[in-house]
Amino acid sequence: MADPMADPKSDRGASLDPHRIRADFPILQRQVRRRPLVYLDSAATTQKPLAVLEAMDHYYRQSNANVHRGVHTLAEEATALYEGARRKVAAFIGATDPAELIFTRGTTEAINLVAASWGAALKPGDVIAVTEMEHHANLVPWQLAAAKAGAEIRAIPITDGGLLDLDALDRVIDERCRMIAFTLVSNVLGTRNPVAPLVAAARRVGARVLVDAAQAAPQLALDVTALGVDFLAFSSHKMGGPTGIGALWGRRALLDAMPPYQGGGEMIQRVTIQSSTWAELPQKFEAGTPAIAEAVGWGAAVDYLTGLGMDAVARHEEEVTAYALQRLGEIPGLTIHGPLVNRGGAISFSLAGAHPHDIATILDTRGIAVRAGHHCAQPLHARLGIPASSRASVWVYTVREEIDALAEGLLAVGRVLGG
Amino acid sequence: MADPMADPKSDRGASLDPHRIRADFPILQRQVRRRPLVYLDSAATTQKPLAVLEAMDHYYRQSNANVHRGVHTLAEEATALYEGARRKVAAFIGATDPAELIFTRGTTEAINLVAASWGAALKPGDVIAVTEMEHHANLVPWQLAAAKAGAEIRAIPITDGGLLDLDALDRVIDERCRMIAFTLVSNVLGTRNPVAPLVAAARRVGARVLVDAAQAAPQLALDVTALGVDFLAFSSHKMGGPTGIGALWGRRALLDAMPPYQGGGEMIQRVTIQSSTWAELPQKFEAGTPAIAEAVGWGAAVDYLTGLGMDAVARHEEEVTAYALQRLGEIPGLTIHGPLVNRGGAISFSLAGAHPHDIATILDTRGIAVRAGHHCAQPLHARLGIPASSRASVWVYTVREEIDALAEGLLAVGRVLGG
Amino acid sequence: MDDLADLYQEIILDHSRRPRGQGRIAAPDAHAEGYNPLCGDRISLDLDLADGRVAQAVFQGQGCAISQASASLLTETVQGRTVEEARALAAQMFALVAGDLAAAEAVDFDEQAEALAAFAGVRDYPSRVKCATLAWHALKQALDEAAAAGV
Amino acid sequence: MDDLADLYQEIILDHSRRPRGQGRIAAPDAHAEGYNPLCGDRISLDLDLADGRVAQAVFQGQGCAISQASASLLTETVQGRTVEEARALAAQMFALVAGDLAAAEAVDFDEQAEALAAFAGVRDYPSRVKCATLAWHALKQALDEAAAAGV
Ligand SMILES: Cc1ncc(COP(=O)(O)O)c(C=O)c1O
Ligand SMILES: Cc1ncc(COP(=O)(O)O)c(C=O)c1O
Ligand code: FES
Ligand code: FES
Repeated sequence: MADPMADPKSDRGASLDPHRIRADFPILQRQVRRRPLVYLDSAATTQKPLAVLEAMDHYYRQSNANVHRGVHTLAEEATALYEGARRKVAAFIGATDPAELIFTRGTTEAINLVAASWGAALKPGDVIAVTEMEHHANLVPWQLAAAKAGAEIRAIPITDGGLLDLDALDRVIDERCRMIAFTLVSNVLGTRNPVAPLVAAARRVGARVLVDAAQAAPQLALDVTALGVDFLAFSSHKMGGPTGIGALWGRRALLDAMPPYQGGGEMIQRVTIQSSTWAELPQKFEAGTPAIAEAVGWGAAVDYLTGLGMDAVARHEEEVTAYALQRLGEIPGLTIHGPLVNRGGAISFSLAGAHPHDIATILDTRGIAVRAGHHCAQPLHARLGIPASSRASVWVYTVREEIDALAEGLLAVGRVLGG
Repeated sequence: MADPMADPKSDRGASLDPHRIRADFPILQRQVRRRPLVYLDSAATTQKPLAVLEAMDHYYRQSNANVHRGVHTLAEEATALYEGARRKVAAFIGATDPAELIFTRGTTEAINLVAASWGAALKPGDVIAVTEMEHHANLVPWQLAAAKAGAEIRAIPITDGGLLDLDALDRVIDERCRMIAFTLVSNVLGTRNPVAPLVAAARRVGARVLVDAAQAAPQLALDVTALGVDFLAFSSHKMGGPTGIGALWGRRALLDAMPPYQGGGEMIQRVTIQSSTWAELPQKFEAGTPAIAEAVGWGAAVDYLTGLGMDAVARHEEEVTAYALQRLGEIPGLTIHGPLVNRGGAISFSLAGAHPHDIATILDTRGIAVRAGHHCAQPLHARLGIPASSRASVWVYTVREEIDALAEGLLAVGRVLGG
Repeated sequence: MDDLADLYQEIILDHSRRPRGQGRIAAPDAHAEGYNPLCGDRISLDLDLADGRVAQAVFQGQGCAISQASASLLTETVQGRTVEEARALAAQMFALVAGDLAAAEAVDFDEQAEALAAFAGVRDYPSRVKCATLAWHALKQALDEAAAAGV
Repeated sequence: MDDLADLYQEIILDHSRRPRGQGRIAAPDAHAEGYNPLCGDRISLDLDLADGRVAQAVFQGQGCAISQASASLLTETVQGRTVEEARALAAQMFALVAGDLAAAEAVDFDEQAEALAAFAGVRDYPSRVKCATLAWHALKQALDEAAAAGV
C-alpha cells in the first residue's frame, strides 16, 4: 500500500505519488489571498494536467478544422484526432464499440438525451426510479420527461448512514418501472452505490438502468460490460479534461432504436425540405459541429489517468479520504454526512454554529477552496434536514498537508464564529 | 478603400491588413504536403488567433473552477470570466441585456433549443417557414418539432441567381405561419439575405423570426435590436473562437415564456423529487456545467474582432471575395453557384468534368484546403440540380496570393482531370 | 491583510452571534422579504413608521453571519431616523459593498452609522455581497412600497 | 513526391476518363451496390459467373475519378479469373489502401493485377480510401451473396 506522503523522488509504480503529480498541474503553483492554493473542490471540477492543455493547444496550432466529410489534410487530421479521442474515452470505461460512445456537453446533457429520446416512448403510469441522493442532473431531466408522458418519479430512499436502503427496493421497483437511474458515487455523501442489486431489480421487471458516473469516472476503474448497465453518463471536466464535453455510453440496440435528440448537420443521411433520414451511430446523436478540441483534450486526460493507473488513483482517493475523515472527526462540533468507509472523496459536513457559506469564505481567506450550498442535491439536503452543507473533495493531486490545512482552517472557523 | 495587399508594415486603421493579421494565427505557419497551408475552409470553421488560445490557457492555469454558487476565489474568478464573456458576446451582436444571451454548444443546439422549447407550443396545421438555402441545422430541428406537433414545413424558394425569391413570400407566408427561420448569409451561395422583408412578412401574420447567423457573425457587424428579429443563433468556432460553444440570443419575453430545454444543475430554483421550479434567465436554459473555458476563449475572439473592427472585417471579406470571383471566373468550365455581388465569402462552384472530391484532393496536394460535398445543404443542392459542389471560403487572414494559388490549382485540376 | 478586506470584523461577529432587533410586528406599516438565490436564505423585515421616521425595525430569518449581522445592525441603525435618512443609509451600504468608496464616503453620518463601514471588506468576496445587502434591499423595498401605498 | 503517394497516376486518370466495363447484365449471377456516405456516390456491379470463374463484370454509377477508375480496373482485372483469385485481388486492394504493403505484396500476381498498385497513393488521403475500394467491396459482397445462394 503506497504512502501518499512518499518522497517526491520515489518511483511512480502501481501507487501514486501526489507530490510528484502536483508538478503536472500548473494551477497548483498559484497563490490565493497570498497563500498557496489548497484546492479541495475537485468534485465540482478538477484541475487540468499540462498534457491536456498542450494537447488542445497543439490541436489549434496544427490541425484545427471541422471534422467529418472533409477531404483536405487538416480535416483528415482533425477527424482522426476526434475519432481517436472517442476510442480512448470508450476504452477508458470498458466499452468495446466506440460507436456506442456519444459526445455530449457533459453528464447533464447525456442524461437529458436519454430522458428525451429514450423517454419519448414513456407512457402514462410508467415509473422512473431514482434515488434520494441524486444530483439534479439525474432528476430534473426525468421530471421533464415524466411530465410529458404522464409518468411517475419514485425515489429509492437512503438510510440515516447515507447508504441506499436496499430493503426498500422491492417496494419502489415494481413492474411499472421502466428505468432505474442512479449515481454510482454521490457528489455529496461520497457513497459508492452497489450496482448489482439495482441491475438485478431492474432486470426482474424489465426496466433499463442508467448510471450517473460523473463522480465515479474520475476515481474508479469502470467497465460498462462488467457493470451490466444500459446507459452511463460522465463529464470530462471532472476527470482532468476540459469543460464543454462529456459522454453518453449506451447499448447499441437501445441507441439504434431511439429517435434522434437534436437535428442538424452530421446526424443525417438524406435531407429534403419535408423530412430526413438519420446517420449511423454515433453521428445520429451528434448534431452540428462537435466539441473537437475538447474531445482531443479529454483524450489526453484519459491517457494521463491511464498512465497513473486507475487502481492507483482509486487507492489514493481512498487513502486521502480516510485521512481527511480522521482529521475532520477531530474538529469539535463537526458532523460528517455520509458513510465513513467504502466511499469516494467528496466529504460534506456541518459545523455547529457555522453557516456553510461563512465556512467557505473563512477558509478562502486561507487559500482553501471548498464548496458551500446544496451541491445540486436539494432533495438530499431536505432528507438530511439541512438547507446546505460544506464540502471538501479530493483528487489525484491532493496531499495530506492540504487536509491538515483544512483541519486547521476549520478550527479557526470555530474560533471566529463560535466566539 | 483599403488594399488588402498593402505593405505589412502599414498602419492598421479602419481597414484591415491581412498580411499582418496572419501573424496572429499560429496555424498559418504550417506546411501541408510540403507546401504552405492555404486555408480556404473558414466557412466550415475558422482558425484561431493566439489571443484566444492564450485566454483559454490562462484560464486553466489561473482560474479554473466550476461557476455559479461558488464562494472561493477561483470560483469567483471563473464566474466573473464566464459572465464577462457573456457580456462581451452579447454586446458583439448589439444585445442590451446579457441575460438574453444563452450559451449553447453552437448554432445547431441554439436552433434545437428554440425548435424544442418554443416549438412545444406548436399546434397541428401551424406552419414553419424556412428557405431553400438553409443549412440542415436550420431545417432538421424544425422537422423534428413539426413532426411532434403535426405542423407543416414550407420553404421560401430561391431564384436561379441564388437570391431569395421575395415575390413568393406572400404565397408561402400566410396566417398559419408561426415562425420564419432563415439564414442571414448562406454557407453555400454566399447570399446575404435581406432581413426587413422577412420580418415584415412575419409581423403581418404574427409569426416569430429566427435568424441563423452562423456565417453572418464572423463577417458582418450585427445588431439584434436594429434587425428586429426574435431569435438569433451563432457559433464561436466560425468566428475565431473555440469549438464547443455558441449562443442563442432571444427576446426576454419569449425566453421567459418558454419551458426549459434541458434539466439539471444551475437551471433550477427549488427541486423536490417530484417537481422543480426554474431559475431566471439565462441560467434557466443552461443546465449543467457550461463550457466555461470556451466562453472565455470566445470572449477573447470577440475582443480580437472588435479590435480589428467589424466594418473593416466586412470590407476585407468583400474585397477578397470580389477578387476570388474575378479569378475563378477566368477558369475554363467553372460555374459559380450564387450571386456575384453583395455577398459573403463562401464561394461554391462546379468545374466541368471534375468531381468535387477530386478537386479538393488535388488542391490538397498543393496545400490548399477547400470543402467538397453538400455542405450540410442537401435541399439546396437538389434545387441546384447537383449532388455536391466545391467550396472555397475566406476570412480575415485570407490574402490575394492564396486566391491566386487556388486559381492556379484549379487550372491544374482541369489539366489533370480534363486530360 | 488590509483591515477593510478583513470581512469577519469583531462588530460583525458580535452582531451575528447575538443579533439585535429580531422579531415580528403584528401589523407592520411596511414589510418586505429578502431572498438570496446563492444560498436560498431568506430574511423578513417589519417596520413601524411614524411622523416620517422609522419608529421600529425588526427582522426574522436564517442566514450566514454576514447577513445576520447586517440585518441586526440595520435594525439598530435605522431606528428613529427619518425615512430619507434610512434610504440614504441603504444607498451608502450599496455603494460601500460595490467598492464605490467615494460614493459611500460622500454621505456623512454619525458614529453609529459608521459601524456599517465594517462591511466594506465584502467587496473582496463578490458572491457574499448579497449577504451584506439582503436586509438593506428589503428595507428599500419596504419603504418604496409603503410610499407607493401612501403610508 | 514519392511515386506511391502520387494519387492521380496516369493509369487512374486514363481509366477515369474512359471507364471500361460500364453497363448492366440483364440477369446477372451476382450483383451488389456500393454506397459511399462521404459523398453519397453509388456504384452497382453485375457479374456473370461460369465454372467457378468471373465470366463478365460490369459496373454502373457516378462518382469521383478514383472510384470510376477503380471500378473500371476491377472489371478488366477480374474478368476470366477464378472466384478465389477475384477474392484474393479484393483482399490485396484492401491491404494496399490500408497501407499494409507487406500483405499487399504477399499476393503474387501477373502484370495486369499489378496495375492495382496505382491505388496505393490513396493511403495518404484517408477519406478517399472508400473511393478506391467502393467497387471492390461490392465485388466481395456480390461473391459472398452468390456463394451463400449456391450460385
Ligand atoms: C449557415 C449555417 N448554419 C448553421 C451551421 C451549424 O453550426 P454549428 O455546426 O456550429 O452548430 C453552419 C455551420 O456549419 C452554417 O454554416
Ligand atoms: C453526481 C453528479 N451528476 C451529475 C453532475 C453534472 O455534471 P455536469 O455539470 O458536468 O453536466 C455532477 C456534477 O456537477 C455530479 O456530481
Ligand atoms: S449565505 Fe445566505 S445570506 Fe449569506
Ligand atoms: S468521392 Fe464519391 S466515390 Fe469518391
